[in-house]
Amino acid sequence: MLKIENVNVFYDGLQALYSVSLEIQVEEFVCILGPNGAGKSTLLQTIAGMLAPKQGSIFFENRPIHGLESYNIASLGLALIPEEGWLYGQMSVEENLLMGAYPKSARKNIKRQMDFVFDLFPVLFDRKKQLAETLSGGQRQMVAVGRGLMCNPKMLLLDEPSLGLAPIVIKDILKALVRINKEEKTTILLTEQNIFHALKISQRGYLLENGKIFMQGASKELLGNKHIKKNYLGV
Amino acid sequence: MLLELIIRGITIGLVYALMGVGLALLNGVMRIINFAHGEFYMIGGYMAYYASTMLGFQFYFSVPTAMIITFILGAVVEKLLLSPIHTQEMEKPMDYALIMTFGLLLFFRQLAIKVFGPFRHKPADYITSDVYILGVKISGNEVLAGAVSAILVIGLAIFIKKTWRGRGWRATTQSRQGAKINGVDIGKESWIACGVACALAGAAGALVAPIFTLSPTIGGSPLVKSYEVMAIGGLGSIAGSLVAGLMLGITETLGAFYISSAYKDAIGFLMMGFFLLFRPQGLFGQK
Amino acid sequence: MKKSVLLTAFIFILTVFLPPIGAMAGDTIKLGVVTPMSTGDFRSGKINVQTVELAVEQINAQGGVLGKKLEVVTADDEGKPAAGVIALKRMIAKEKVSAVVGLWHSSVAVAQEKVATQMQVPMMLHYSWTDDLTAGHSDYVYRVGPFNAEIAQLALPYIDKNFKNIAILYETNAFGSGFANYLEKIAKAKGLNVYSIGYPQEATDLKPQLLQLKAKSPKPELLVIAAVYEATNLIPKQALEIGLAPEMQILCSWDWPTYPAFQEILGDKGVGVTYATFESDKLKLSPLGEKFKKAYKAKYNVVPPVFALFLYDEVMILAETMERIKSSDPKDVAAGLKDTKFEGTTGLITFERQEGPGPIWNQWMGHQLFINKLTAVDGKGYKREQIYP
Amino acid sequence: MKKNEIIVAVTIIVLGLIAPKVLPSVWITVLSMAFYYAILTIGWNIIFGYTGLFSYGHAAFPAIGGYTSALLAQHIGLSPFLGLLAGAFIAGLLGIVIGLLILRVHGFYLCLVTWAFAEVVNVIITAEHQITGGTGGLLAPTFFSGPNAELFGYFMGLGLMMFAFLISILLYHSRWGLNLFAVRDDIDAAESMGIKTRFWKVFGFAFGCSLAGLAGAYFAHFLGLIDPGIGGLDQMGYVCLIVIIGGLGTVYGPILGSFFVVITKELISGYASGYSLLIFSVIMILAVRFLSGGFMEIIQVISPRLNNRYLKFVNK
Repeated sequence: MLKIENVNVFYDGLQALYSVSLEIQVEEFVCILGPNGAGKSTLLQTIAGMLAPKQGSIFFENRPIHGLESYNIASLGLALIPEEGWLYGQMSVEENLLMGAYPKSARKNIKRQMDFVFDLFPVLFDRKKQLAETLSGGQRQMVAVGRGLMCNPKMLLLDEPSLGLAPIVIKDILKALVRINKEEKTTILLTEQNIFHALKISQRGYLLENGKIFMQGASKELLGNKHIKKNYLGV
Repeated sequence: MLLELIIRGITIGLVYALMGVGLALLNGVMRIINFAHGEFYMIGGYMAYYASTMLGFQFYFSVPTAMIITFILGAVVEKLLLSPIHTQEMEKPMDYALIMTFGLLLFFRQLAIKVFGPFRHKPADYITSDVYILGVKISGNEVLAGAVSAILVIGLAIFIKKTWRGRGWRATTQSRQGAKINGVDIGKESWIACGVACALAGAAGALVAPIFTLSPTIGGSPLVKSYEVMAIGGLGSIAGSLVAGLMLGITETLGAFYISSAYKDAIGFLMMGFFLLFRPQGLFGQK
Repeated sequence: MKKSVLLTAFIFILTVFLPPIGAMAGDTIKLGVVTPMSTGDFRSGKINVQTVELAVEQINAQGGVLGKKLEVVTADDEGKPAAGVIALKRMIAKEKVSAVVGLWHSSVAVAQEKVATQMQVPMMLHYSWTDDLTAGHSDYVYRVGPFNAEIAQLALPYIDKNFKNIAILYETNAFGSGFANYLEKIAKAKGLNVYSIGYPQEATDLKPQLLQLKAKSPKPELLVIAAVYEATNLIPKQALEIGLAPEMQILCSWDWPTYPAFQEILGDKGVGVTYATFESDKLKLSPLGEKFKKAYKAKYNVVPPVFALFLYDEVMILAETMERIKSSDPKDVAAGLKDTKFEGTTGLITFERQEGPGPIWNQWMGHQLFINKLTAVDGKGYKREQIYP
Repeated sequence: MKKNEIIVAVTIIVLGLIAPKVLPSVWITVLSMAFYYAILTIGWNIIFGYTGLFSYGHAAFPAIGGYTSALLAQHIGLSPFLGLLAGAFIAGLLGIVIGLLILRVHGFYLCLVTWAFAEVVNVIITAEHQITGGTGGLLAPTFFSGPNAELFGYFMGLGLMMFAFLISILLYHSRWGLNLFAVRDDIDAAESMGIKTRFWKVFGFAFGCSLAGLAGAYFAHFLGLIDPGIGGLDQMGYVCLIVIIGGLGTVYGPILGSFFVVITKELISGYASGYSLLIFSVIMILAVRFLSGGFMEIIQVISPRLNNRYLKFVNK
């Protein structure tokens, strides 16, 4: 579904990714692990067209998408849910969700997608007229995820959805991700610092360190890996 | 007298608001300051003048003609001169836009002197009869200008609120990156928004042309007023611009009458300075 | 290092030492016209340039002056004092003119007067009214046109006869303030009730001031407008719009209602406006004046306003003076002008000098003031009628 | 101070001294105007180029300086030479007040506040016409009198420009200058390094303003007149144009730009009078669109090799 080959990315003149390659199959749930500053956000933003790779190529459904503008990529069905949310603070929850269906191809299924989002996060239904900036951190994250779902994406790119949230909210959101993957058949690429949770719900994982892919494998294997245990799980 | 002053303040305030919303829109979508905004007002006025004298159009044709021409001009200016702000990584986009649009201001003004000639012109009155509002005699032109301005401002507000494109513009204002990943083509929306903003300025110029008459340098005052409206109403807020325009129009008319006519223009500036320093989000704007 | 210095020096020399263009000395006598051409009252500036060009054309057709051709050089003072000073300095230094005419705005001319006196080049004023211009008693300043105090005196009997409460709306510059202050003083001495309001000359929205007048009680019956800049045509228009006129009569301080722009902006509402002028259908022009009027009409297809007559006189006086003293040196010309006795377009022109403080110094005093009224409009222009004297 | 800068300063002084002997007299006025613009834009360069504050009200400060000096001369008979100091002082004082006010605003809020200030100054000058002479302007005594008054005024301007130039160079290389650059480039980093950013912002702003006040006082006493046109928006346009063409934030920029603009204006006035502002606005648009580096970039476009030498010469 998504194939990345030898991508080099520079950020503010500094190299952030060193010939990163990875491949994700249809309906997979893959996570990218790594410490702060490893280049996880950079990788996702590069896929979504927010940053341009200096070298290398990115294919989505066998179609080269490197060099495309982000608005083109969005209409292909590849939705990024960014770390900071990038919500529209002065717009209501409902309008924020509607913006997720902005690409012309997505405008047909608004009703169905909206119902699905409210089913996934019932709390948003109660607050749909409220301005986004008045929501709590967890609710904002839900709006961000919901907005990403509104265009009925083929693939979701999630950038640290659990960052700074209370454990109980994290659980809700991760549960929702599993449901999206299972029920909607949406491929998911997730980056996480919270490695234990991420490996629990995903099928495969990549470990990114200092802008390079350090290791990869099935989630269960990685969970048992010595390097990961020692450096990230603190065991 | 007070009633007359307030009614006059409202009519002029609506035109101020029309100038201000264009700027608010531009600032919202493109994140730039446009110093040439008043020049589109001037060009709009001249276009209406030529449409009415050379083609014999009535106002309901000549004003839209002016709007279409200023729309095209604004879009072209955005495409040729302002788009590098989005397409190239620019270190100081604001400074670039300030100096660029200032150059445009000088350019349009000087060009207008050469093309339109320096003499004052006036299109034929749009409405020749006078109108009595609560016993106050107001010329038909002024009533028309106020009413059409109000319609355009409210129309823009509805457009921004209800349509996909308008929602996309608002989204761009509030989070550029969010809008990008949601599929808003900011490059394209920028020139459309710039064109619309310029068309609104052009409409204002066309509407007041028979009232204030035309000369190549008339762009200065509405430019100033539109910035005052935008600063008072809050950057990027349409409702704020409407209220601020009315507020400015009424305060100015009253201040000029009761305090000092020589300091009329200072009133708006002092209001703007006060808001910028002590309430930078304006009346309704976000921080 | 050496090369770097050379580079800097090169750039500097390249820009600084290029010869100025257009400063070629020729076998002509130069006459400078410094007048507003781009901003300020450029409408009148254009008429000034046209008038001087026509006069010089006529002089050259009859063999020029002292066997040489006269040449007109123009400069734009932008209606701004500082720009006017620079323009005049440049003109005198660069073109070596024998005299300067065409000066227009009083506030600009006041500053220019200092320059002309210092650089010892005669300047002649054809329609700059402020008293200060000749009150400095400079030997280089001559005025064929009238001055504020004179005009106010001449107009007062008309105002006194017909009105009790008058309003003066004036530009706060040398011309406007000077005229308004003097008129206010002498009108109050006659027992008239005077409201006067000043406004900055660039203003184009005069409704605040007019609304203030509207609220006055007793209501003013006459509005005197002392203006030269943009607001000239706008004040009558706006006075009509807020319902102040036509109940209140409008008296424009000089001839601008005869300009085409006045008609474009006011249309048939301009009927009834009055203006003070030195020209009237009943005024008998001299043969020279008739000749000029005809030639101007033929060349530019409009009737010249009265100040064009005065300006035409000035050029003729300069040519006559140069012939009389057999010199075109500016200093000699300035001295020679003193003895002028010239049968001009509207009368015999001589320059009077009154010792002691006052504006009468190198000043022609033979003006006759009329008040005209616009009575009807046809396709081409207004019909006018002399209502005073 | 670098060796090259001394060489340039000496070159300008020498050329400035011989120019009146070689050039037709009309150039005295023209070059004096270039001196005025150079002092004015050196001030703006310190505010915007060094400190990074986009002041859109810079043209108000020569008006303040000029009117201060002219009014003092008129009422208490202050000599024009002391008037220069008074003008610079009052403009600097107002610069401090405005500098303190604008500490709370950034970006184009800053631009709008300073613009509003400039317009209010203009309104006051035109409204209080009994004191200031309104739009008709105010006559001021010239520095010198007699037939050579203008020539001496020219040398005065040359001296003042060199003074402003040297100050801007000294500031550029000093610890103070580094503080200003730190405020411009990264205010948070500067703050964390212990630089009192609030102080340096106000300092940079007021410093530039007082230079503008000096320029205004020079203008008033050179021409013998000051009018509100000096504080107009088109003057602000010239300030921007000069610094953009000369190169922003460089020590040579304002001087190069001033000479280029004023001299070009004079040269084209011969056969294209009335078009100069139109031509300049086109230059300005093109320069901003294509040449953000001003003169240096033009040189680079013409010849990359020359550019290296020029850069070497200018910077090191």
